Amino acid sequence: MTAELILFLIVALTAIGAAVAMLMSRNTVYSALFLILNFLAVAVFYLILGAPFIALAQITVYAGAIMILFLFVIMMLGAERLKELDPVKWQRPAAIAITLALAAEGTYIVFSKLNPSYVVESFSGNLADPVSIGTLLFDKYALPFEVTSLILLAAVIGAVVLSKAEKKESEQ
Amino acid sequence: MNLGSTPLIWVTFFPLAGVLIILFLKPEWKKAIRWTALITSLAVFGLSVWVLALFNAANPDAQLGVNQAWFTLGGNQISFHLGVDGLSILLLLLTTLLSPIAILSTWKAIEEKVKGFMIFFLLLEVGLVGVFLALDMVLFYIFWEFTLVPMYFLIGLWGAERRIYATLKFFLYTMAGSLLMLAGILFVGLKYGGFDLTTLTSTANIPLTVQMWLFVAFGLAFAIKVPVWPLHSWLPDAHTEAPTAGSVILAGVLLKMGTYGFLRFNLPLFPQATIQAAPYVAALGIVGILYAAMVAYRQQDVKRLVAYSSIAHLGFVMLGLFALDQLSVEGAILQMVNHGLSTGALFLIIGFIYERRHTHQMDAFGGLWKVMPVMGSLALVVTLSSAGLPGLNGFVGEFNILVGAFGSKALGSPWFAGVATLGVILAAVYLLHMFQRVFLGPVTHEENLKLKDMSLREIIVLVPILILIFWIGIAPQTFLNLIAPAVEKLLSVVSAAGLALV
Amino acid sequence: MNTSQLFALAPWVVLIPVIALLINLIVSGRLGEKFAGILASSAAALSFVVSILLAIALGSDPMGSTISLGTWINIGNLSIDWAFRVDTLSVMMMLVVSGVGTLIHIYSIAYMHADVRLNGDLKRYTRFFVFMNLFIASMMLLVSADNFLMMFVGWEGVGLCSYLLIGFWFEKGKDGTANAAAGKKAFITNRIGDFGFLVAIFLIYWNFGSLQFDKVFSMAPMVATAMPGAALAITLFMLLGVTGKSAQLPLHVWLPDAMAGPTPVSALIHAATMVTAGVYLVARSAPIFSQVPGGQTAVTWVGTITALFAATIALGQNDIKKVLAYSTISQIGYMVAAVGMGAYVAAMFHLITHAFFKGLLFLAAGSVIQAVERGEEAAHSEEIDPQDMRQMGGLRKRLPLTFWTYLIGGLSLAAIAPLAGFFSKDEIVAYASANHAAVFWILLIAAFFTALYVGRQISMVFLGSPRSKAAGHATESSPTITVPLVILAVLAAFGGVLNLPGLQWLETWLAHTFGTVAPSQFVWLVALGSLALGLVGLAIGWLIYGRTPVKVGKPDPLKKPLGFIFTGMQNKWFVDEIYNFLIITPFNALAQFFAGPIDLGSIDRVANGLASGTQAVAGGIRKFENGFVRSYAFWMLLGLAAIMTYFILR
Amino acid sequence: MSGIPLVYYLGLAVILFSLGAAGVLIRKNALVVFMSLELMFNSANLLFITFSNYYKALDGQILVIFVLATAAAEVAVGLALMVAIFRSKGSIDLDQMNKLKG
Repeated sequence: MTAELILFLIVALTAIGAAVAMLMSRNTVYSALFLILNFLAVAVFYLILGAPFIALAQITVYAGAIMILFLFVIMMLGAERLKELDPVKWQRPAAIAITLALAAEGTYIVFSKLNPSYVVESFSGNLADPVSIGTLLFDKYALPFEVTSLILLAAVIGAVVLSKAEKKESEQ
Repeated sequence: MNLGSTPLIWVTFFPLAGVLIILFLKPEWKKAIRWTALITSLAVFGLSVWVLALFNAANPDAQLGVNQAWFTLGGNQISFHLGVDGLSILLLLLTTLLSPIAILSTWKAIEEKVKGFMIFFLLLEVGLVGVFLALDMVLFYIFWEFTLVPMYFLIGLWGAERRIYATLKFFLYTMAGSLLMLAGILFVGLKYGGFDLTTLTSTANIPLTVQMWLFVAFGLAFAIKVPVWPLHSWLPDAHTEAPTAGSVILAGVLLKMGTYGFLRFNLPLFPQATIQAAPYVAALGIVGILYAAMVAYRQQDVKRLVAYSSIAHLGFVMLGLFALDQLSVEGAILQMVNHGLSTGALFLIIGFIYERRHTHQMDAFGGLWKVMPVMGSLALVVTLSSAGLPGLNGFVGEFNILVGAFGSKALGSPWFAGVATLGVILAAVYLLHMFQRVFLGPVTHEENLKLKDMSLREIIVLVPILILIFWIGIAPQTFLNLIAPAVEKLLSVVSAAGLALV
Repeated sequence: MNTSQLFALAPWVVLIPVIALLINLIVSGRLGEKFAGILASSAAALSFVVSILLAIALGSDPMGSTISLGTWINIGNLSIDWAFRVDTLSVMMMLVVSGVGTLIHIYSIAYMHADVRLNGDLKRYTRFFVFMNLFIASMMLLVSADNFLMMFVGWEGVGLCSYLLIGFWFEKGKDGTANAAAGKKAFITNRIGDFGFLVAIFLIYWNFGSLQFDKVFSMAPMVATAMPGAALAITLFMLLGVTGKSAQLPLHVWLPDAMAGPTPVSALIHAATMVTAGVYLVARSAPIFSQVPGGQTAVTWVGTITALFAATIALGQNDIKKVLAYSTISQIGYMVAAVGMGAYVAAMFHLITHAFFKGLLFLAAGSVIQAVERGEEAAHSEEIDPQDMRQMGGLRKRLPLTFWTYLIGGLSLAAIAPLAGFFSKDEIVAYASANHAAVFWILLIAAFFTALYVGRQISMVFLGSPRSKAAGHATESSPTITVPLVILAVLAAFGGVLNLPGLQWLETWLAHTFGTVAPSQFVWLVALGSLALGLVGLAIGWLIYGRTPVKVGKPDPLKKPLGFIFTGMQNKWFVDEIYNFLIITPFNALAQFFAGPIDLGSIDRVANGLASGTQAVAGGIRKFENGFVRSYAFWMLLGLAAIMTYFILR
Repeated sequence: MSGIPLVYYLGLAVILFSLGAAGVLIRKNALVVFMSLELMFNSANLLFITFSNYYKALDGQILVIFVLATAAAEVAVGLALMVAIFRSKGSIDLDQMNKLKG
């Protein structure tokens, strides 16, 4: 077993463990924190896979900005503990069954159909320096980029409108 | 494209100009909205008269064509193809004539949501005109379905108490039929060389069994629209619940889409199947004539009575079309127009009475001729025209249908026409019954004593129809000349196919 | 003017009344009653003048002419013109229609003046004359048509006028609806006849290839030999038309009810002109009928039986107009029988004299009715039925002029020499005696009944003493009413001259249309016999009804000796009831069955059933749409899992 | 370095995705469901990066940037909705948001 593989397993188990813990914890704040842990673990993978820019983006945007937003909302709404009673009785067992099945099928497909001898290099140098990413983004992907910016704009306006409309109603 | 040379585009889409103007008017400006709609529809009528002036009656083919490639489907060109020929010119004129009349009739009747009403009405006119002018099957289908939407709202928003039920029934019935037609259109178009009707009629050579299936697919869509017995049960409800203007257009024009469809698709495209099916379709028509007449006789609601009378009248049209005789087919086309005029006028009169009394029940009337002499007299003329009195329009159509069907080779027996002629007696029975219950006898209700006679606007609404009622009755040749060459050509196609069959 | 110019006037016989009625419609009584009445009457009179001019032209050119105004319908082989036929037959009919019509128009000016006041709607005065002019126009169209379809226009047109005029007082009558119902009954019964005519027209078109008279008639012998079945069918369907329009068995039921119309209407439409259209149709189609013996026999027997049948009913009636109505049916039966036997001239002769004397009788009856109404008003008596003969009596002294004219009309009807009716009826009976023994005897019996009911009516109305206050106070009518009576009385008295045995003017006149027919004979034995029979009938009528006046509530004196036969006569042999039972009730039930269980119960339910079926299925599927987002997600993932399973198992 | 077999990464992504899906299906708390969605995004991103490395192509990384941006947008709107719903209903229980059912 190489050190590389050990590193992989440690990080992978961290990611999975964090995900499971996020699922299980009753407290929403804990869930959020576990998710951050998961994101960090995944960011490590990005580094391993030679995508330092994305890894840092992941940490700043996801683990940083987005999750902070989550925590804000959680604080704002009060970390609510909901009764975990399903209105549709078979929902929980059926859900567990279907996810297990999905996971099983997914891994089965992955391991049976793909040649295990394909490998990905770790720390393969500067595949993705910010310059080349930027060049590609503003050249080949200029149009999707603009579209995404529009989506973001719409989201901003949407968020503003959603919270503002509520105010108006309460004022009346 | 030189717009001056494309009158058909103008006549089809001009109502949209009115829609555009009305969109920018405030809903409270009812007067402006009404006038805009009226002037638009009058302009469309003027444009259709322009079409008539350019129309060459001696030419049996589609004229004034507009043919613009649109998109392809499975390698087959679908085009924006409009044209007018002898089969459609009268229906075009009928549509554009009845639209301003119907709009003028709503002056007092529609007070709520006038803006929406007028927009839907003008959109409806676009659809109707398009149906009669389209020469591409896909384009036809688009216009055909397009008429459903405004009509759905006209009944559903401005109708009487059970309007939702009626409008849904109307929508679903017609939709069910037209889906079959869509399947048929795609099948014909993809398998037998394109969607253009003018080229299809000359090139399509469809085997008999396939023809039969396609005949049924198209026929069901049209039969529901006509409606042919026993697919009629949406009609009385739709008529009863629709607002007056809606009933006028529904009876006057929408039903003709069905008979026109038979004429435009089933006869020329599936001639052999037509010949085989003719006796059965004609028999259904005759059942419709007699059955609807008897049912009409037992109605308590005037509008329902007239609705059933429509079924009977269109039974005559179906008989005429499928007798496949020059006389009967021309009579049938003329009868489509006649029915539009007479029944349209009947609905207008019923609407005028409804505005005064707010009921359609015949029990609530009686003796109205004494109170409203002018309305009584006009109603009498219209009733008699519907009953087929010689000298008025209904007779010319009915006579030609019956005399043609009597000796028709396609039907092969005079019994068809003989039995159908009984419908003439029954028409008198239910129409006079109606006239008596509404206009004759003593005035039995206090509130009827104070009813006002027709206003000038109401008379203006009816006068064009009355003029045509007499005109067609006394000098129908003006109109018959327009349709004769096209019918001759159509029947030669059918009879040629009939020869191949033997 | 030369003859062809005169012939070209023919369309004006129709156009003049149409123009007049349009003027009356437009000014719609704003110019007062006088204007409307005089305008309408002068239109009828002008039509009469044009007819006379046409007759004069025919005098010099008896072959006549055809004047076409233009095409009506022209499709394929079918070509129909608005064409007017001027020949001796049509002009004779024009003369009768417009002549009698003019007199009745004049009479109506005064009669309707009183009528609209009595019925309380002055505005309807103009409407009456509009309808009357429309009638004249339609009737003229009928008789002047040059093809069957145009004739059919007039044929239905007169039916329409009849409908409108019967229901003229549409809010009156029993329950307020009786008059309107009577009009509807007339129109629908007529339509049944029209159905026959229409089918006959179809048959003619497909067997002769044309509807134009000359073409059809020239081919008649050929078609009759080639296709006897079709020819027979044509005649029988025409006969159906005749029975409808001319109120023959079995479609006679509408005419008695038609008496609900104002009396001038009864006189003009339901006695003198419209109802004889059927006779005219057969006479006009003589070239076809003469080729089809079967059809002729049918026509003859329908006429003969109707003549007797209606005469018996007339005897049992108490309503002065109903008696005349059944008498009309009976007399038209004579004419129909005559045309059936081929005695066209005799039929036309009787048609003319009948127009005179029956028009006269109706007008005089109208005069009586209004006189009684005036008496009722003057005596302030209780409401009585002014048409009930049991309430009359003794009017001879109070209404001398009416009485004498009525007497002349009555005697002419009873065929008493030397009045017009005697000659015309004798010609029919004489022809029957030579050709159809059975028909002859039945017509003779009918003639006896005719005399009997005439005697009964005159006795009940005019003889004896008044049986009600109203009758006692009745007063004679104004000259506008009596002058037409006198003119018609003169015609009814001396109309026989037209075809007086030995002179035979009418016969030579009509020979140009009918060709040479067997000359009518004057058989002394038959003439004297039927005259004697008529006198005996009158005498018996007077003996029974003149001496013992019938009063309301007391049974008729004939009731005792005749028993149930008289009950049958009184109740019109229950024909209406039988029709009600056999046709109308089943029709209503069937219609109700269609409207209820079939249409709403089955057809509509099938459609709605499809809809609710769809709804039920949708309701099942709807369970999946439980509103819980996570359930939806579950189904999505299940789909994903299914797709992956498919890829694994593939 | 010899590298790690591709299938390991893919298997990890599948497991993370399944866990996210399970979260969506099981949890009622709308916020946690949201987070589970993010987890699923994450697993997809991991795949992008893996293949980007495997094929030595930068496009995968670009796509991750787009996903990041879109996710940010989604979170912004989603959380705003959450707040709005909480204001009107007083709860973020997904099972109470069932008013739109047919």
